[in-house]
Parts: sequence; C-alpha cells; structure tokens
Amino acid sequence: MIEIRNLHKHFGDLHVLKGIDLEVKKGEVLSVIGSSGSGKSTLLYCINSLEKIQQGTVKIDGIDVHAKSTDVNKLRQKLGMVFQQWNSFPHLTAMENVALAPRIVKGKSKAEALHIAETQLKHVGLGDKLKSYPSALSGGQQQRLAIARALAMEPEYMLFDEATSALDPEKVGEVLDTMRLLAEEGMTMICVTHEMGFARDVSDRVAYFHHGVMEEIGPPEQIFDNPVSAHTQKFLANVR
Amino acid sequence: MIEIRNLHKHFGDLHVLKGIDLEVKKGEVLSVIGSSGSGKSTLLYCINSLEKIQQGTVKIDGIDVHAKSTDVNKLRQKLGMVFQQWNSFPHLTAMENVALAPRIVKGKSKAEALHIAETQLKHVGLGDKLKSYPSALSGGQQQRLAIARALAMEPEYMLFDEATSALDPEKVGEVLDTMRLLAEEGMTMICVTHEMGFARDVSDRVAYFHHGVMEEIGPPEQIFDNPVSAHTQKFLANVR
Amino acid sequence: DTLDNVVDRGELRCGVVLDFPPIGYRDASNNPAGFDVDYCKDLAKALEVEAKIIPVTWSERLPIIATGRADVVFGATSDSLARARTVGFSIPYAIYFAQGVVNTDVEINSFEDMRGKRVAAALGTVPEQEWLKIAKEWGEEDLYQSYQSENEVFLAVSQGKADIGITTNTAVKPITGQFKTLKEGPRMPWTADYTSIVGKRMDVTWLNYLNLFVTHQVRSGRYDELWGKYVGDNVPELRIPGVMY
Amino acid sequence: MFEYNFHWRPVLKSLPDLLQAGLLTLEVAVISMLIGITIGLCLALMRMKLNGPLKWFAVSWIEVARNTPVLFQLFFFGFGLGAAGINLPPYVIIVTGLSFNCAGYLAENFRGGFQAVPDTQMNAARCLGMNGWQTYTRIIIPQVFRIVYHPITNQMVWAVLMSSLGMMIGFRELSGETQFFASRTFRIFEYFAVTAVIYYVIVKLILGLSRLLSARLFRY
Amino acid sequence: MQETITFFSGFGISDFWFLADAALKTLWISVLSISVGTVLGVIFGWMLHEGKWLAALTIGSILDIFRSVPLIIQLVLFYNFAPMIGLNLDPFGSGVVILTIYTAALVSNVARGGIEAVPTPMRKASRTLGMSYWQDLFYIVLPIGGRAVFPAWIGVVLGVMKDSALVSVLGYVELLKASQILITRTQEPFLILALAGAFYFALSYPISRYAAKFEQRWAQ
Ligand SMILES: Nc1ncnc2c1ncn2[C@@H]1O[C@H](COP(=O)(O)OP(=O)(O)OP(=O)(O)O)[C@@H](O)[C@H]1O
Ligand SMILES: Nc1ncnc2c1ncn2[C@@H]1O[C@H](COP(=O)(O)OP(=O)(O)OP(=O)(O)O)[C@@H](O)[C@H]1O
Ligand SMILES: [Mg+2]
Ligand SMILES: [Mg+2]
Repeated sequence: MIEIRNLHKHFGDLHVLKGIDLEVKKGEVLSVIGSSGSGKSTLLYCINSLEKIQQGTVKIDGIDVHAKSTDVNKLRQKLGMVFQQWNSFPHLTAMENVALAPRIVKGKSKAEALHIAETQLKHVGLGDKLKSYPSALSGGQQQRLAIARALAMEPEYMLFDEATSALDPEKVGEVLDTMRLLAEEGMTMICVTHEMGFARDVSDRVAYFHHGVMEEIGPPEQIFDNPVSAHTQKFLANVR
Repeated sequence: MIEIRNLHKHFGDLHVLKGIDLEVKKGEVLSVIGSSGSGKSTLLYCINSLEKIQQGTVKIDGIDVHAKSTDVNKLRQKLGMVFQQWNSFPHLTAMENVALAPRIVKGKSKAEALHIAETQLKHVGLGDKLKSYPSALSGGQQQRLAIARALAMEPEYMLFDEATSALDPEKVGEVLDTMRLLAEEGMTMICVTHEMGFARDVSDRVAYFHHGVMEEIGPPEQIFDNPVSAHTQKFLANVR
Repeated sequence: DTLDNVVDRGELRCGVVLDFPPIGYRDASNNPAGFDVDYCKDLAKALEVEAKIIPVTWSERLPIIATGRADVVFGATSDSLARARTVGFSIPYAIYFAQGVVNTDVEINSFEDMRGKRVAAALGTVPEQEWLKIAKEWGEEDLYQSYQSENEVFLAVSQGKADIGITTNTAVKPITGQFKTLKEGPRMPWTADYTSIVGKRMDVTWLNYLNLFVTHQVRSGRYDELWGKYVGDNVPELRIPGVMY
Repeated sequence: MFEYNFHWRPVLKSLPDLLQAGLLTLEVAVISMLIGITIGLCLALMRMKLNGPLKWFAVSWIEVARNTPVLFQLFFFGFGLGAAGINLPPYVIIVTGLSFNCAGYLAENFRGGFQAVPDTQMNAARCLGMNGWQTYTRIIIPQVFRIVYHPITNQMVWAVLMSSLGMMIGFRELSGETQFFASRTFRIFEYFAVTAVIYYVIVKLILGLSRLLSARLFRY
Repeated sequence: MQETITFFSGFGISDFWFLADAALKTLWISVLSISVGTVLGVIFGWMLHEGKWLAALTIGSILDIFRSVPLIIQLVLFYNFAPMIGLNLDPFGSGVVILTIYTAALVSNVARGGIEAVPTPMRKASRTLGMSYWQDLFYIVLPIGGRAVFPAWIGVVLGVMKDSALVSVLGYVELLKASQILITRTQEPFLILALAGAFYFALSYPISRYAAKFEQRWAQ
C-alpha cells in the first residue's frame, strides 16, 4: 500500500505540492490527470524519492520512503517507473537493457537475468526485438521496452508518467494496450496520463490535480460525468 | 507560360521522369499529386534548373531553361520556389531574409529592399515578426516567411514542393490560406501537395504522377471523382 | 665566392653561440656580447661591411654553414676531421680545455671520481662525444644527460639534476662565480680543443681570408686584448707543439 | 642553387635505433593518455559536481593546461620545478607534462560528454534501484565514452605529436634520438625527413586501429 | 682585467619589457600565420568540398601530412630545406611559412565541415531566389557555416598561437625563447616561467572567453 500524508514539496520559492493526502491499495489502478505544471510528475518523483520532500510522509508498505534509515535503492526495486521521455539505455540491446538491473542490483546470474529479460520482452510484445539496439526501435517499442525493464525487477507498484505523450498518435495504442494488460494482471499502478479514454476504462479511481492540490478523487464515472470542482469541469471541457 | 516537352531525367541508372509533356498557362494553378518517389519534386527541380535534364525541353515564356546560353540566375528570378523543409536563413531576421535577394540579385538599394520585405511580410501575415530570427518562428510562420521571400523577387510563377507536409496539423491551415490568397491574386502556380482538399478547391487542373509518368491530368472534379487510371483510383482511395 | 658575396652584400652573416659565457653571451640589456661577438665585428670591420649576428645553438653551427644561412660561424668549433667532411675550417683562433663544473653537494675531485655520477653536457659538442666514448667504456651511458645549451647544463647541475657538467675552462670561472651551488671541477683527460672559424667547405679563398684574419688578430695584439678582457691573463699561445702550420 | 648533397647512408644505418625510439614515443604517449584520461575524468566530475576549492583547483588545471603551450609546461616541470629542488628525470618530465596537458583537454571533452547524456538516463537507472556507482559505471560512463571516443583518438594523436618536444628537454624519444644523431653527423635534413615519415606512419596506425576498434565497440 | 664585465645579472624591469616585447612577437607571428593560413585553409576546404575525391587525393593528403607530423619536425625540416632551394629565410620567415601551412591544414578540415554544415535545401533555396553560385557561397554558406564551425576555428587559433612557441627552436626570439634567454642570464626559472605563463594566458584566455560570448549570442 502507498500512503501519502500531508505531502509538501517546494522548488525554491515554488510551492509545487500543497499538502497531498492519498492512499493507493494493492491491486488498485489510479489515474492522475490535470493540466501542465500542476505537480503530477513531481508527485511520482516524491513517491520513489527521486525528489526530496519538505513536509509530510510517504510510506510504501509501511516503510517511510524519506526516512534517513531507509535504503532507497532497495525500496525502488518495489517501484517500477516509466517516464514520458523514452530513456532506454542506448548502448545496450533490448535484452541487455532489461537484464542489467536484475543482474547488478538483484545479483542474479547472467543466464537467469537474460531469461527474465526474454520473458518480459515477450510479455510486452517485443519477442522479435531481443537483440535490437534502442536506436532501431520505434518510440512505442522503446516505451514497451521501458515497461519490460521495470517489470524485470518484479516491482509491486508501477508508476507511469505520461508514458504515451511523446509518441506519434499511431503508436499510442500499443503502449496503452500493454498498460491495460498489466492492470488486468492485477498490478498496482499510478498512471499520470492525458489519455482520458484509458483513464476511464482502466482505472479504479481518478485524481484531478490543480496547482499542486488534489482537487478531486473518485471513480472514473464520478470524475468524468459529474465533476464537483469547477476547475475539473473546465479541464475536462478543454481536453475533450 | 511553362512548356515541358518529352522531359526525361535520370539519376544514374534510375529513370525518374519518363517523358513528361505539360503546359501551364499564365494565371493557372496546377496541383501535382502522386505517391512518394514518383518524381514530383524532381519535376520542379528540372523546371528551375536545379537539376540537369537528359532529354526534352523546358521553356519558360519561350526561353529554353536548359540551353547553355540561358542565364539561369536571371531566369530563376521569374520562378519563386518554396520547399518542404523550412529553409529560412537562420542568421538573418525575417526582414533581412526577404530583403537579401532583391538587394544582391536585383541590385536594389537597401531602403528599397527593406520596404519590399516589409510589404511582403505583411502580405503573408507576418507584419509583427519583422525583426524576429527564424529560430523564434513556428514552422508555419517559417513557411510563410519562405513564401514572402520568394514573392519579394516578383516572380511570375510560384513552385510549391509539399510546402505544408513538414508542419504540425494545426499550422497547415495558415500556410494553405496564404497559398490560396496568392491563387486568388492570379499568380501562376504549380503546387506539389498531399492536401487533397486544397488541390480540389484551388487548382484549375490536377496532375497525377506515377513512377515518373504523368498518368492523368484534368480539372479537379474529373481527377477526384472520375479518375480513369487504375493507379489514380488506388492512390486516391488510400489518401482518403 | 663568399668573400665577394659578403663585400657585395655589405653584410657579414655571422653565426655565434650565445650560450657560452664569456666567449658568447647576452649582456644585461639582452644584447649579444663576448669574445666571439667582438671577433665577428672585427672581421666585419676588416671587410668594411656590417656585422649581422645570428645566434645559433651548438648543434646548429655546422648546418647553418652547410645550408648557406651564414657566412662564418664563431662558436668554439673544434676542427675535427669528421666535421671537416661537412664544412671548412680556418687555422685555430682559440684553444680550450674541457673542464667540469660540479654541484657543491657532490664530491668530485679527479676525473676518476666521475664514475657513477650523473654527467651533463650540451648536445652536439666535442665534450659530449668524448665523454660518451668514456662512458661507454665504463658502461655508464645511462647516466649521461644532454641539454640544448651550455647554460641549461649549468642550470641542471646547480639544481642538482646532474652532478657534474662538462664545459670549457674559460667558462668555469664566471660560472662558479655566479652560482653559489657550483664549484670548479677536474680537467677532462682528452686533448686540448683547437677551435677554428667555420666557413663553407668548397670555398678555399674565403677560408684563406679567414686564416689571414686570425694571424692579423694575433699580430695586432687584438687577440691578447680581447682574451684578457673576457677570460683572464694567461693567454694561450696559438701553436701546436711539434707541428708546422 | 641546389648545392646541398644528400647523404642518406648514416640515416639508414641508424634506422633500427630510430624505430626503437619510435616505440619509446608510443610508450610515452600511451602512458600519458592513460593517466590523462583518468585525471581528466576526475577533473570533469570535480568541475561539474563540486564547489569550493576542489572545483577551483580543477578549473585552474584545465585553464592553465589549455591556455599555455605544451613546451612551456614541459619547461615548467623541468627547470621550473628544479628551482624548487624537485628534480625529475626527462622521462618523468615528459610523461608528467603530457599527462597534465591531456588531462586538461580531455576534461573538457568529458564534460561535454556528460552534458550530452540526458538527465533522464540517470533517473531511469535510479528508478531501477541502481546506486550512484552502478549508475555511473554501467549507464552514464559507457555512453560518455562513446561520445568522447573520437576526441580521445584525436588527443592520442596529439600526444604522439607533442611527445616530440622531448627533444627540447634532452629526452631521447624519436625526435630526441633523431636530433642526437643529427647533431653528430650534421645531416639534419635527412634525419628529420626520415623521422617525419615514421611519425606519419605511427599516426596513421593509431587512426586505423581506432577505426577498427570503434567498429567493434559501438554497434549501436 | 681592464674592466669588470658581468655575465649574469638579476631580473630587472627592462627584462619585463623584454618579455612583453617577445609576447608581442608571439602575437605578431601568430596573427600573420593565422590570418593567411585561414584564408588558404578556407580555399582548400572549399576545394575539398567541391573537388570530391580528386581533391581529397591531392591537396587532401598533402594537408594531412602537415597534421600528422609534429610541428617541431616540420619547422626543423623546412628551416634546413629552404636554403637548399635557394630560399634564404630567417627563423621568422621559416616560422611564418610553416605555421601558415599548418594553420591552413587544420582550417581546411574546419572549413569543409562548415560548408557541409549548411543543409543542401538551404543552398537550393538561395539558388531559386536567383543568387549565383558565388552569392550563395558568400551570403549564405559563409555566415551559416562559419557560425557552425566558429568554435572549432577558435580552437585552431588558440592552438596555433601556443604552437608558435615552437618557432623558438629555430632561434626566433618569441615569448618562450625570450624567457629561456632570461632564465639563462638571471638563473631564476620559477619567476620567469611564471611570468611567461601569465603572458600566454593573457593572450589566449580572453580570446576563448570572447569567443564563448559570441557563440552564446548566436545560439539564441
Ligand atoms: N527540478 C525542478 N526545479 C524547479 N522547478 C521544477 C522542477 N521540476 C518541476 N518544477 C516545477 O514544478 C511545477 C510542477 O511540475 P511537474 O513536472 O510536476 O508538473 P506536471 O503536472 O507533471 O506537468 P506536465 O503535465 O507538463 O508534465 C512546474 O511549475 C515546474 O516548473
Ligand atoms: N539527388 C538524387 N540522387 C539520386 N536519386 C534521387 C535524387 N533525388 C531524388 N532521387 C530519386 O528520384 C526518385 C524521385 O524522387 P522525388 O523526390 O522527385 O519524388 P517525390 O515524388 O517528390 O516524392 P516525395 O513525395 O517523397 O517527395 C526517388 O526514387 C528518389 O529516390
Ligand atoms: Mg509531468
Ligand atoms: Mg518530394
């Protein structure tokens, strides 16, 4: 379970997250929507400790992420993350991309790591690209590679930060399908997304962020069909 | 008038234009359509002598473009051209971009050239960008700048080579509008384009190219609604 | 020939080694000075032309003649037969002995004490070649260091990079006077160094003229005067015992 | 006009010695490059990641190395340090001088390389649970290395060319040896002409080797 | 002894001017070689671009030699070679000739890169406006390509300025040779080398700063 209590984050003078309270249960899929700059990415970065926080707590399965005593490298293995920018490692083949972390972080043998890599790449539909370098993959394939890479660490949670927004329209579908597959398999997920269709179909709950505040959260039907906040209404009117 | 007779063009072994016959009269707007690699760009390059030809003749107002005795630099002043890639000169402001050729090619005074530049930039709707460098302009604005730059030489013919195909969808309109404006003002134009709507609305005639052969030419209604050639039918079915 | 060329040109191009005080050096205002420089000016005066001093390093002395960039070289050049295959020599105009300068921290009193010591000399000089013969016999070639100029040799010895530097007897006194960390060292066992003015090998008339110049310098007392001015009192006699020149 | 008589015989006689000295030249260049790469990497990281005296130290090293002549740097490590009572043998002087110089130039290449690797690579690796060391050695540096591979090759060529300055400080690498022989036989032109050819061959060998290596190393 | 003569003397204020004067000579020989060398280099670069393989085979490979042989060897060779063909050049003249060719060799590569940095469509665009080949080259290729390779050219300039120190082997009294002379006379290597270093730094550092400023201005 991910528990966030009264989370505040500042970048210098900029108050980016203004007291977020949020719980994500095992198996739940949460979509986070909101306009640009509202703090959605920052929320994810605070969850896996890529950014320090100024106030509040973030707990993963009861462990305080930002406590000094916590081994973040260990904790991050529980949390897979996929970014907007495709950031596969360009100097490694698809298989090596996926196998690297299991080998050096989890200490698996080379053969075992490669086996995991192959399984995961097939899982996301890249079974025929095992030996390809990222430069030979399309944007959509690179994002699926990134998903496979995260899955290879056997995470319990997956964080997606607009995983499809840098893709050509025709590639968006293949990545969303992979994410949908994961959700069906019961993965706990937080998806920052601009794809309203995906948010409505796949998520258990949808959260709307506005200027660092979580203005509204609830089942997709409620958020999309009967939004309470005026900001949410305006935002949804614009994206449609 | 542009008169093309039995034009053949080879790149090494590649036979790119296989005997084109075409006439474009003063004031006419001709759209050229066809799949990638069919030789549309090459046709334009042969018209203004950016590429040599192997057989046939191209005459502009009776002057043979490819004759040795022809001063191509002089001839090209009659022929404005806009390319697919935005290639405004990055080291000059919008105004200087437009004023350069009138000054150094036509020998106009600096003040005169700048005056022409200002007029033409206003003409294409860039009156507020006179002092901007191309890096500060959007793709659509850069293409309009390219049009203004060509117009500043007071050409009698304009050649467009897919002027909109490298643009974001929302920028396409502004460039097409500028081209439409030119057509209404009576400019003689040859437009290689993928925008079928534009071709249908604006052109007097449409030519369909296939593998270096002009398979069909005629009024838009005929080409779009009753194409004769099977290739044309297939092509149109695909782009719709 | 060179003689006509020089007179014709009105300028004598004269190579001088300026790393060799007091025979050739730069004075406090960084102008060339010394015994060789004055000799060069005397020669120009005799020819009634201007003297143009070209500073050269030891290793450049012969090439500059062979390639015709200078008319003469005054540079304490020993008249070895090997060199005479490349350039021409006048009769000797000065005689030197090789002597060491020693770092004050080092104990070298006789030639034999040099065993196992780090020895330095200037590149392309007779001391270098003579010493390398001995060093080879002693198996001590590794201990030899060669420098671009005599002055770098002194600097190296005074800084302790080398234990002893081989130079010429004329230089020892001014050098040890200047450096507190240098002292006079032993004489080297090889023969006295008969040095000649260098000119183009094929140009016998020019070499003849140079010979005459040397004898005139001695006869007029100018030789004694300049040697006294720059080096000291015991002026060596320009004569080889038992040989008729 | 053409009065000079070429004598090639002595040069050919000492050719084995010259080739031997050519190996020494290569040795000096390779060692200097290895040291230079190591230090250059450290300097680049110090300049980018640190503040205070260590950053200041890295910046001054880089600027002095890049803004003064190599020969000057060699003199400094020779007679300059000698004045302070530190006497280095010529071999050490040349290796120190070239390493100092290469480190300064390579540091800037590395800095450019690091800047060319997107930050997102860092985040991606950290998200997989890699620690700082693993991220640098497995993800960042391999990518930087590819970016700076070409500049490193060029620097290697420079190191070979610069090592010729050994002759100015009495070191008998290829140029020093050549000068030594030339000074004994007075056949300066002949000797240096042959040496120029040897240098040319060495440089071409390095470039060829580097091309072969890069084809094997970088398949992406 | 009739008069006392001092062969050695301490470092005086006049020596500072001696150094400063030598720094000017360094500047002078560099400015001369760099400006002529750049013009030649640009012409060669243009020929390499236009002449394709034929030019690459001829001037390309000749210029390549000057990049693959140590400058010091080039200087010694040319200084000894020139008189053989009846060219009577002093050290300054020989230095200028070699530095010029050396600069041209480096600049030719830079210049070709600059020409190739201008996208073909851009050049076609200027031709369709009726510009002649030369107008296109002068008004479009020169400014656009020139900016693209300006940093590389500055690199060459700084390199050649520092490499001009090597002309000291021929006996030309530029900055480094002057400091050697003073070291010989005053026996104060540390002080004088520090001064010479400062002079070099003062020549080179402002240029690289100034160039960086230009780049920034063009970047936006
Ligand atoms: N490293 C940083 N330093 C300073 N400000 C930052 C930093 N990262 C983000 N910000 C600022 O914090 C605010 C929230 O940024 P964040 O990236 O979380 O927004 P977002 O909701 O993800 O927007 P988008 O949809 O554009 O990705 C923005 O105003 C942004 O400029
Ligand atoms: N400079 C060249 N050298 C060799 N082949 C060329 C050259 N330019 C074009 N071609 C070839 O000529 C053929 C026609 O090219 P052209 O650019 O005229 O096609 P097009 O109809 O404009 O296609 P597109 O819609 O992709 O722009 C293609 O097969 C192309 O590969
Ligand atoms: Mg974001
Ligand atoms: Mg085309």
